[in-house]
Amino acid sequence: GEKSEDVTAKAQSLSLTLDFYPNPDHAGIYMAQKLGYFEDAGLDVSIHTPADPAAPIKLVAAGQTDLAISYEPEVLLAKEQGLDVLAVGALVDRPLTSLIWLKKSGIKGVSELRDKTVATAGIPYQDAYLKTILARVHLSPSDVKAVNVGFGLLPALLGGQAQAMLGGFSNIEGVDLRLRGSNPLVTPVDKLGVPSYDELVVVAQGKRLEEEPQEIRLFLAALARGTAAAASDPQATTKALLEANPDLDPKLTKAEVAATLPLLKPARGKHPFGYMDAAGWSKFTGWMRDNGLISSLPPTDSVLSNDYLPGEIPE
Amino acid sequence: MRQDTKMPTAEARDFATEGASPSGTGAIGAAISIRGLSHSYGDLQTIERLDLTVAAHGVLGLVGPSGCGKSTLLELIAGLQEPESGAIELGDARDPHGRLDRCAYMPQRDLLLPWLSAIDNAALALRNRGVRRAQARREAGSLFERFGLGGFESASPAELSGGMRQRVAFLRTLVAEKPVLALDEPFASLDAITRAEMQEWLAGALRADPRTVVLVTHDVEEALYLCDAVAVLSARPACVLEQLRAPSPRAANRNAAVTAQEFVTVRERAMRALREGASAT
Amino acid sequence: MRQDTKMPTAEARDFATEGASPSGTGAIGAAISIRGLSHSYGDLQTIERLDLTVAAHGVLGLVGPSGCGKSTLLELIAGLQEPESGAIELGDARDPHGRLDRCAYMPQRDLLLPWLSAIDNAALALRNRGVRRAQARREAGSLFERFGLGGFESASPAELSGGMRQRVAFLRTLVAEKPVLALDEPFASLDAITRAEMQEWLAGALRADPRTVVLVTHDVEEALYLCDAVAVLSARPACVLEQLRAPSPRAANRNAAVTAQEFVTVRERAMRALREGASAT
Amino acid sequence: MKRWLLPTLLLAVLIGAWQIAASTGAIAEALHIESFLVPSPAEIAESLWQSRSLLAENAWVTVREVLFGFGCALVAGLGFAVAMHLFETLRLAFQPLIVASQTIPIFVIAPILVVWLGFGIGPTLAIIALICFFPITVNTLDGLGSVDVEATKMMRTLDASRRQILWRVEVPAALPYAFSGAKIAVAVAVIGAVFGELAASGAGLGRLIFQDMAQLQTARAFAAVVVLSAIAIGFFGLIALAERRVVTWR
Amino acid sequence: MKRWLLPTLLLAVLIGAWQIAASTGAIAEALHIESFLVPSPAEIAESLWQSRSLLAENAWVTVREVLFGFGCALVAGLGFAVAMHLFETLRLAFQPLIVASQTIPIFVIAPILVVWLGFGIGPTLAIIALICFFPITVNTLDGLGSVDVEATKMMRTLDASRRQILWRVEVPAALPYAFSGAKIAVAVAVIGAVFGELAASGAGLGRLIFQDMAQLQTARAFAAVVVLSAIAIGFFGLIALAERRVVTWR
Ligand SMILES: Nc1ncnc2c1ncn2[C@@H]1O[C@H](COP(=O)(O)OP(=O)(O)OP(=O)(O)O)[C@@H](O)[C@H]1O
Ligand SMILES: Nc1ncnc2c1ncn2[C@@H]1O[C@H](COP(=O)(O)OP(=O)(O)OP(=O)(O)O)[C@@H](O)[C@H]1O
Ligand SMILES: [Mg+2]
Ligand SMILES: [Mg+2]
Repeated sequence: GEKSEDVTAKAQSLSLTLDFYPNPDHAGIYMAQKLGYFEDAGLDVSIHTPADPAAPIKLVAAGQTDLAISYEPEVLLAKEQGLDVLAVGALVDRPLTSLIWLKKSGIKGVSELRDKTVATAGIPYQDAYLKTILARVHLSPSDVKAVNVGFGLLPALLGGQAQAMLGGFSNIEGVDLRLRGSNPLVTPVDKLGVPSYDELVVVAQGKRLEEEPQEIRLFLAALARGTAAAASDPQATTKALLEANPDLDPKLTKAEVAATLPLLKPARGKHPFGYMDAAGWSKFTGWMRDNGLISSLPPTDSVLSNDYLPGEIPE
Repeated sequence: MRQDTKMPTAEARDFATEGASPSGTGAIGAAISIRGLSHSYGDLQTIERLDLTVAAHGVLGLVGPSGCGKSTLLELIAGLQEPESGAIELGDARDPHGRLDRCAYMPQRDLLLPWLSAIDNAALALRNRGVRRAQARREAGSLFERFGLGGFESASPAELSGGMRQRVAFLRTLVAEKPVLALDEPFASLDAITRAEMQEWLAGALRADPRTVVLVTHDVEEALYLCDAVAVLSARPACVLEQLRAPSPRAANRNAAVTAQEFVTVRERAMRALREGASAT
Repeated sequence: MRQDTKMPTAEARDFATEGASPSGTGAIGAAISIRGLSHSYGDLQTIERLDLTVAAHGVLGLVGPSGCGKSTLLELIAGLQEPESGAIELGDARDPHGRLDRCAYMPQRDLLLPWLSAIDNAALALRNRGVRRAQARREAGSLFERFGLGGFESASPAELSGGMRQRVAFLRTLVAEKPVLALDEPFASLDAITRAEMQEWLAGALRADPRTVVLVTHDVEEALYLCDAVAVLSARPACVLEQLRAPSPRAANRNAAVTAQEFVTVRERAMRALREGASAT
Repeated sequence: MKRWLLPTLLLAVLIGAWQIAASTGAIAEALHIESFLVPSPAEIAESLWQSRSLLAENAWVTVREVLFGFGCALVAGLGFAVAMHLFETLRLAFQPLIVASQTIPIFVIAPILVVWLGFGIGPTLAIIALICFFPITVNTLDGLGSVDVEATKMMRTLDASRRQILWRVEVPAALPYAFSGAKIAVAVAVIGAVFGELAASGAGLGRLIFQDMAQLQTARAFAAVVVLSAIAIGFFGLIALAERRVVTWR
Repeated sequence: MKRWLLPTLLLAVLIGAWQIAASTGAIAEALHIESFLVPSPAEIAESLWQSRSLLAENAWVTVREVLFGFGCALVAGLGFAVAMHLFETLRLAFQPLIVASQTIPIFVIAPILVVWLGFGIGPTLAIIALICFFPITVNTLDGLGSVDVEATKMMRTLDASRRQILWRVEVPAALPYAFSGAKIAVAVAVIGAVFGELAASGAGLGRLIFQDMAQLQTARAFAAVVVLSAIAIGFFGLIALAERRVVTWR
């Protein structure tokens, strides 16, 4: 309400690089943009999309983008490589990556994956998920046929070349399959023995945080408002997403939004939006190390900080 | 090469041999008959209502001013171009395909293929006829020594002198073994001695194995020595100004023949006709 | 073209004009001196201890068997190749660069550039010297009519007959305006009449504006008419068999000159020398 | 016009066969033609029509990128080829580097390009230019070397400087090669645009195709590919036309 | 050997400059050379040495893919070019299709290829072949058309059949063009391998580069790129060598 000429003139520009092409995971962002919450906070946010999900965090570290959406494993890998980045808030504070198979495949449980073909995106830490999942039912990775299909997870599953896929999100690919009438069975990896982690986090450059923490705070507060607004109005959320990205499929987006909005709420209800659980991160870090993905255990305060989150959800 | 005019029997036989050529059978001794031939490149009229006949086994010389359309006429005879109007017959062939079949054409530019050695260039026609490479090389190579090309069998065209290239191109045309030969200034790049030797060789070969020949040359003496008759063409558009009978075609003793009084007289007449044709434009 | 032998004054002046050519100044009338020249392509010895001199403004003819090394010798003189041993001097220039500067070379193959029109091909040397295109075309084009190329200024080389191409190449060499001309069979593709006219034109041009010329030809008559002296070369490796003085170089009346008894005698001597050179191999 | 009849017929037959295969259960199954994988021509056509404004908008973005990127590559490629032709040392030094430049996957350089050139059209242009540069350079360099040495000799006797030999003999001789290179380049340019857009741009056909594929909106992805192909064929045809007008001597 | 001195020197200077830039704070900052973005030559060299067996293993996979894919493309490209040269109708019909084939992004066809060819090396080979096919075909087709009509006429008077004119005149004349096309193809083949491996293969340098980039192990990714470039340069050099041995007439 206090938008004035003065404020607009001083609007601080802030660039945000998404993890992937725009989808309902970014509902809070697009709602905040649509409803002018960023403007209210004196921010002029520009949204960019990369192709390679590994790129955004590098751009943050290089100071090329102010903020990026990335993944918890990615943040830990970045730390391992000495990148000056910090997770400042969780966009989705639980795993979305899921093991998916179709009902018609007749697979009842993970143990029946023996000798079946599992499609993966070829990302090393996701391959480790599979290893952990299989280990729980006493299978080794060589007992299944894991194939990297890169961009082609869904076609591989739908076409029957693979009996299961690991790498899709429950709220995106899972919904897509359901809408196609394929009866998918979707299990997020944390239900299959992988320690829980925050799927999508907002990442900022450490140096930047020390110098100008205020904008980040303002951004996260506006994002929290946006997310709350999204949660309360799925229809408006779908509309906002489609307006900003006319190439999204309306029917699919609507369904995905419905599936996503509950996931945007903090999993641990007592905490505010964006809160990251240090203990959970610590456990996941241990799992990463045990699987040879990283070699050292960084202290959690060097990888995440809840200090920039708004204390409570502002109205 | 020697100045003696005896036909080297081996080569003469070679030349006379009828190969397995499909075109070599039946059409031997095709006569050429050209009636009312006209031709033009776009707006440029090159040939206008030209009539010419060559008897089977006859040798006709064509002389005329540069640019009058001699090469074009040969291409027409050889079936590489089609006339605007008029008819060309080679034996019983009227269509370009039949003419191509009967006529071996030696173009003015040698057009040796740079990726083939001299001998492979010479052997092209044999190879096209399906003769195996070794055999083709042997056949084409048999005349290399005689043509002063000995030792250059495997040279690339770029390594040959202008006159040597021309002789290879001449050889290439000969080994095609066609009943009709259309030769476009075959000896233009040769010095007087080599040229006389080549003329004598050709005369001998034609005596041993007559062909129908159309020979374009700018050397009236050459035309009158080698040909039965010489047609003097006008400047463009070409038509026949005068047709002269040669006094002693392909005489065994070239030197004697070309210095004979009769020969000199005809030569003078031809030159006069040429001069008149040139100044008429 | 007409048979009258008067020099067309406009063209003669044109030819005589010394352009703005840097090479045109100072080196005019360069004499050629070749001493102990040897050359070979790999194992193939082409020239062996050859000595030749041409006075400034002298015209030397070179005749010799095909493949003996005449074109190679011209390339050596023009500075396009370097001798194995021996020395070549053009005026005060010994190095290839200086020779290139002083000598205009007409190669045996016409080598017209297919992407340029006839007139642009002829004007190449002017364009290279920095003359603007319109001006260069005008200068080069002034001789087109005279050379029987009128109307073909903008034709592409592929649209020219063999003799026309050769005349364009000749023109291209002339407009380079160099003190030394090295001409490799410049009129080989021309019919007798056109050739005689071109010879007369060249004779007239040289009378009006003397140059040092080395002329390779296979036509002894041409050599004896155009040149002060004619060197008869042996078969490969080339050396000078005999050098003959021409009786009446570049006589105004060509017809009379070439039929004079003295001329015929020298011609016979040259032919004999040639024949001996050829049979020596 | 008869020469166009048969090709058009062939295309029609191909599309028809595809449509029949897609709509005939058994064949579709055997060939795995399922609309999420290979949409039928009818579906593509429908998508093409329905999304026409979206496609047109994005196509315009891509066309501009291709034009600029290709233009830069043309200038740089021809320049480099000439420089390498004139200086052997340059060629020896840079040829391997130029080959190497072709082998860097886009996902390796994309972040670097974004850092250096920012978001937006910059990185896409760089990627297109990089891709186009190579065929133009290789072909032009080979074309410049294809000249008859005799022609060069002739020019030298006519007082031609190195530069004049280049312009009057070598460049014309290289033109057919350069045109072939340009035709290759302009066709691969659109693929460069696709990947460039993935890396750093918010619009364009490449972006659209990628999003549609990720959402398995295959019909629209194929429709976008059809537009992309049409753009490439158009540019290819334009260059072929230019070639015929410039290289008149054969 | 002096001709190799300067190029080597240049390369050394380039690498040296890069190393200095990377290790000098101010320059590195200005150029954004940070080791997670652009590793220094020293880091790359170290990674190259440490991961030598891993790199060698994956390189061998990629080399084999490139060899096979390029081989298929060569055969198909030459064949198609000849066919299109001989039959105008074929050319009119297929040329646009061939241009179009270049414009299909890999992520569109990869799933289809996987369905048709299964997992493993098949899709990668198909992608490499598709990429290589184009430059070879375009160049060879243009080369076949570059023949002097006079030479063709000459052959016709020597009773040459269409086939013989093709083999004895047109094919030799097209060879320099085909070689240029092959050089372009073999360099882009490695990029085809990279993307092919991403789509459907468990090994190879492309796979390695992608994984290393995903894990932010940039130094090793660059080391793999160096190996990839070396492979491309090697193949390029081999073809250039073959060209010099085959096209002896100029
Ligand atoms: N392909 C062509 N296109 C257009 N015009 C041509 C073509 N070939 C030749 N001409 C023209 O046709 C005329 C006759 O050419 P042609 O080659 O037949 O002459 P020619 O009598 O052989 O001359 P020369 O004795 O000089 O070889 C010339 O004026 C030439 O310019
Ligand atoms: N580039 C070359 N490489 C190797 N050998 C060559 C080369 N050019 C010419 N020769 C050889 O050198 C010899 C002399 O050639 P040149 O062209 O000088 O002869 P020429 O006297 O001009 O003959 P012609 O009168 O036939 O033109 C020939 O035997 C030829 O085969
Ligand atoms: Mg002619
Ligand atoms: Mg010569």
